[in-house]
Amino acid sequence: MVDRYSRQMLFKPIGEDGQLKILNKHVLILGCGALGSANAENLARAGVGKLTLIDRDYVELSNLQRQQLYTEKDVHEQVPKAIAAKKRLLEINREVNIDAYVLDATPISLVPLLNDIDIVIDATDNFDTRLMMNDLLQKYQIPWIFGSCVGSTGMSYTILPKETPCLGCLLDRAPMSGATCDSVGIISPAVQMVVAHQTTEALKLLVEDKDSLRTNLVTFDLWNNYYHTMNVERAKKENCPTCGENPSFPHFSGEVSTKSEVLCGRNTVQIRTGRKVNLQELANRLQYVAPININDFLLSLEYESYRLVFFHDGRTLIHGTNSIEKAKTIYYQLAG
Amino acid sequence: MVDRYSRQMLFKPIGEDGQLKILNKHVLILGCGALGSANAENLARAGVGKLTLIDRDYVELSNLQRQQLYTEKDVHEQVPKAIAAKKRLLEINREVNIDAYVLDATPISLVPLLNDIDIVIDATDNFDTRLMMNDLLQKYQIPWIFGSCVGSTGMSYTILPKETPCLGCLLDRAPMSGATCDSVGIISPAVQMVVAHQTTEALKLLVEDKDSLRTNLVTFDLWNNYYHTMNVERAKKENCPTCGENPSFPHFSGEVSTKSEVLCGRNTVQIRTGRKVNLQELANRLQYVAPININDFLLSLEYESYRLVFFHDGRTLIHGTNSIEKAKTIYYQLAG
Amino acid sequence: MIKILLFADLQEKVGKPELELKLEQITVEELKSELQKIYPLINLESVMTAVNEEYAMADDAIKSGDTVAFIPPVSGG
Amino acid sequence: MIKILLFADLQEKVGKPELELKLEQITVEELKSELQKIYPLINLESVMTAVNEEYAMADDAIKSGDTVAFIPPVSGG
Repeated sequence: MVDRYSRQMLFKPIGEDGQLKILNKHVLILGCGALGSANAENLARAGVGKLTLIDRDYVELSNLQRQQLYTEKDVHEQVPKAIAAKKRLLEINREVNIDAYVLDATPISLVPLLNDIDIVIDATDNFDTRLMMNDLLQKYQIPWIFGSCVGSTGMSYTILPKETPCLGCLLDRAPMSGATCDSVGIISPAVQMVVAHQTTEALKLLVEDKDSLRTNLVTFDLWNNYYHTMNVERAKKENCPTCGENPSFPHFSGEVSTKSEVLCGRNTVQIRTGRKVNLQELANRLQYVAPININDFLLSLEYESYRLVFFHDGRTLIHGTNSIEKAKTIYYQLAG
Repeated sequence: MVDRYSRQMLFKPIGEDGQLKILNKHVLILGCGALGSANAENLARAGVGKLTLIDRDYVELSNLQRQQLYTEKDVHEQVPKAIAAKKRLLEINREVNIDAYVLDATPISLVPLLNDIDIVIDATDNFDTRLMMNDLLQKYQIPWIFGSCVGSTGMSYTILPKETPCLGCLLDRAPMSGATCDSVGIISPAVQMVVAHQTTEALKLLVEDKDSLRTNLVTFDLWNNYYHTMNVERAKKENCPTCGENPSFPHFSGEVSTKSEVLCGRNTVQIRTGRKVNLQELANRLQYVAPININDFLLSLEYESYRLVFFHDGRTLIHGTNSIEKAKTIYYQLAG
Repeated sequence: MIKILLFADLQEKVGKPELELKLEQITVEELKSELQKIYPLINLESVMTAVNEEYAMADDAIKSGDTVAFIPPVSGG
Repeated sequence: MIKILLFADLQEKVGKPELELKLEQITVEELKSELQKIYPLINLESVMTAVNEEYAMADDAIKSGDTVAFIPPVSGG
C-alpha cells in the first residue's frame, strides 16, 4: 500500500489516515458513460475499497471519443459498459472490489444496492433519473455529487442530505432535455473537468474532510473560457417536497416501470417488459430471421433498417426509430 | 469516421471541417507521466492524425494512482511509459499513427522530431526542461501548451511564438522546484483539470480556431475551491532573450549532455554516458552479480540497497540514493 | 446598468456571451420576460439565475451595477 | 485596504487563503518584502504576481481596494 498510494498519502489533506479511510469505503457510480467511466478510473486508482457500477447500455463506436476505459474490442464484442469498465478497472487495480450491474436505474433496482454505500456519484445523462436519485438518496441519507456536461460546458454540485439544498431546490421545474450530447455534441475535456470536480468532492467525503467541501455550484465553458460559481445557500426551500420537513418524494415511484421510452436524441426506443429473458432460447428462435450476435449479456441482430439489442432483464433497445409505435411493431414481430 | 467522431462533429466549433483538420495533424507530447498519458488518451480518442510520445522513464507502482493508460501488468514488466502508452492508445484507436520514443528530452534529441509537428503539449515535470522547450519551440515557431500540477493545484497557459508572452516573460527567474509531486503529493483530479484545459486548447489550435484560445494563465486549487485567471498581455518583454527581437535562447544548449543529475524528490540519480548500450551483452555480464530483469527497452537489477535500471540510450537510473558520488561508485562497480 | 452573463446554449442563441441593459431596478422574473421579448428563440423557463454569484429567486430584485448570470442546466453525462 | 490571495503552498505556509493589509499604496516589490518580514517561512522570489487579475511587474503600484494574488509556479506533471 505504502508505495502504490504514496503520492496520495503525501498530499496532506489525505495522509495515511485518509488513505486508510478511502481503502474502506464503498462508492456507487450511477452510469458508466463518459462521467461514470472517468470517475470510476480515478477512484479505482485512488484505492477505494469497493465500487458498485450501474449501467444499462453497451459500448458503441461513438462512445470511444470520450468514454475512458473502453476500447475498439469492447465495441466489436458489444460488451455492456458496466462489465467492460469492471474488466479494465481490475487490470488497473485488482485490490478494488467491484460489483457491476447491467440494469435500468429505478428505485426498485437501486434500493437493494444502497446498503453500505458511502457516496453516490451522478453519472447519468438525464434529469428524470437525477430527480429520482435526488428523492432516493435524500430518503436513504446518502451524499451524492451531481455532474453533467454537454458541448464544452458542464456543471457540478455536492449534495448532503438534510444539510445542503437538494437538486430539486435548485430547479424550479425539471429542465427540458434541450441540449444533450446526442444533439449538440461534446468534447472530452468537458467530461474531465466535471469529473475533476466530482472526484475531488468524493475524496473529501471519503476522508471525512467536510469543511473543505465545495458549497457552490460550478458552471464552466472550456471553449469560451469561463468558469462561474454560484453560492446556493439561499436556495434551500423549507417546504421542498424532497428535502423539506414533510417530504413527499415526488420523483420516487416504487412501481416496476414497464413503459417504453424514446432515448432522447439517439434515434432509439427502449421497450421494457419487466420479465427476465433467456437469451439463448431467444437466439434459437431468432437465428432463422437474421444473423445473431450473442455474448453473456446481450443478443443483437439487424432487422430491416433496425438494430435490436435484447438484455437479460427484459429490456430491448430498438435502434433506428424514434417512434414507440414502430418499435413495438418490430418488437412483437420478432419476440412477441 | 462519421459514427466514431459523431459527437465531436456535432459540437459546432469543430464540425466536419474541424474533424478533418484534427485527422490530419501531428501533436508531440513531451512526457508520458500523468499529464502526458491523459492528454494522449484524449487526443487519440479525438482522432488526431499522428502522435509523437516522448518519455525517459518506465512505469512504476506509485504511478498508477494518477497516470492513465497504465496497468499493473506494465509495472510488473517495467515497460517504458512511452511504449506502454502507445500499446494502450492503439487498443483505443488504431487509426492514430503513433511514434513512441524512450529518451531524454534535449535539443539534440528533440530537433529531429519537430519536423511536421503542429503543436507540442508540455507534460514535463520540471522547469529546466520547460525553459529549454520555451527556447526550442520559439526558435522553431511551434505553439505549445504549458501545464503543471501538484497537490490539488495546477496551472495552464497557451504559448504562441511571436504572439503571446513566452514562459520566460512570465517567470522572472526559474522557479526552484520546491513543490513536486514527489515531495507534497498529488491527487488525480488536479491532473485532469490541467489536462482538460490543455486538451481544449490543443483542439482549438488543431481546428484553427485561434479566436477562442485562452489568453490568460489559469491557476486552481480543487481542494480549497478556487479558480483564478491572470491576464498576461502586459508580461511580454521586448528584450526577452527567448521571444524578444534579438533572442539568445539562453536555455537552449546544443551540447550532448552527459552530466548526471539527481531526480528531484525521487531518491534517484540518473547517469548519462551518451553511448548506446547493448542490453543483452550487459545482461550476460551482470547475470552473475544479481538476478536480471530484461525487456526490449531496459535492464534492471537489485544491488545492495539500490535498484539500477539501464536503458539502450546510455542512461542509467540508480534508485535508492540522492548522492551523485555514491551513484557513480555503484555504476562503475557494475558497468564501468 | 445591469450586466447579464449568458451560459451554454443561451450564449449561442443570443450570439454573444454578455449583455448590458440600461435598467435601474427589476425583478428576476421581469428581467427574464424582458429578454424573452428581445430574443424569442431563447428559453429561460428552467434556467437558474445567479445575481452577483448568488442563487436568486423569481421575485428577487436586481439593481443597477449587479451582474446576473443565467445558467441553463445541462443534462449530458 | 489591500486584499491578498495566497495560492498553492503559500496558503499552507501562511495558514490561510487570504490576507488583508491596511495600506494605501505600495509597489509589488515592497509588498513582497513586507510579507516576507511577517512570514519568514514563505518564499516570494519566483512567485508571479497578479493585481486585479492582471500580470504585475515588480515596480507596479498597488492601491487600496486592489486585490493582489501571489501565484507560485508549480512544476509537477
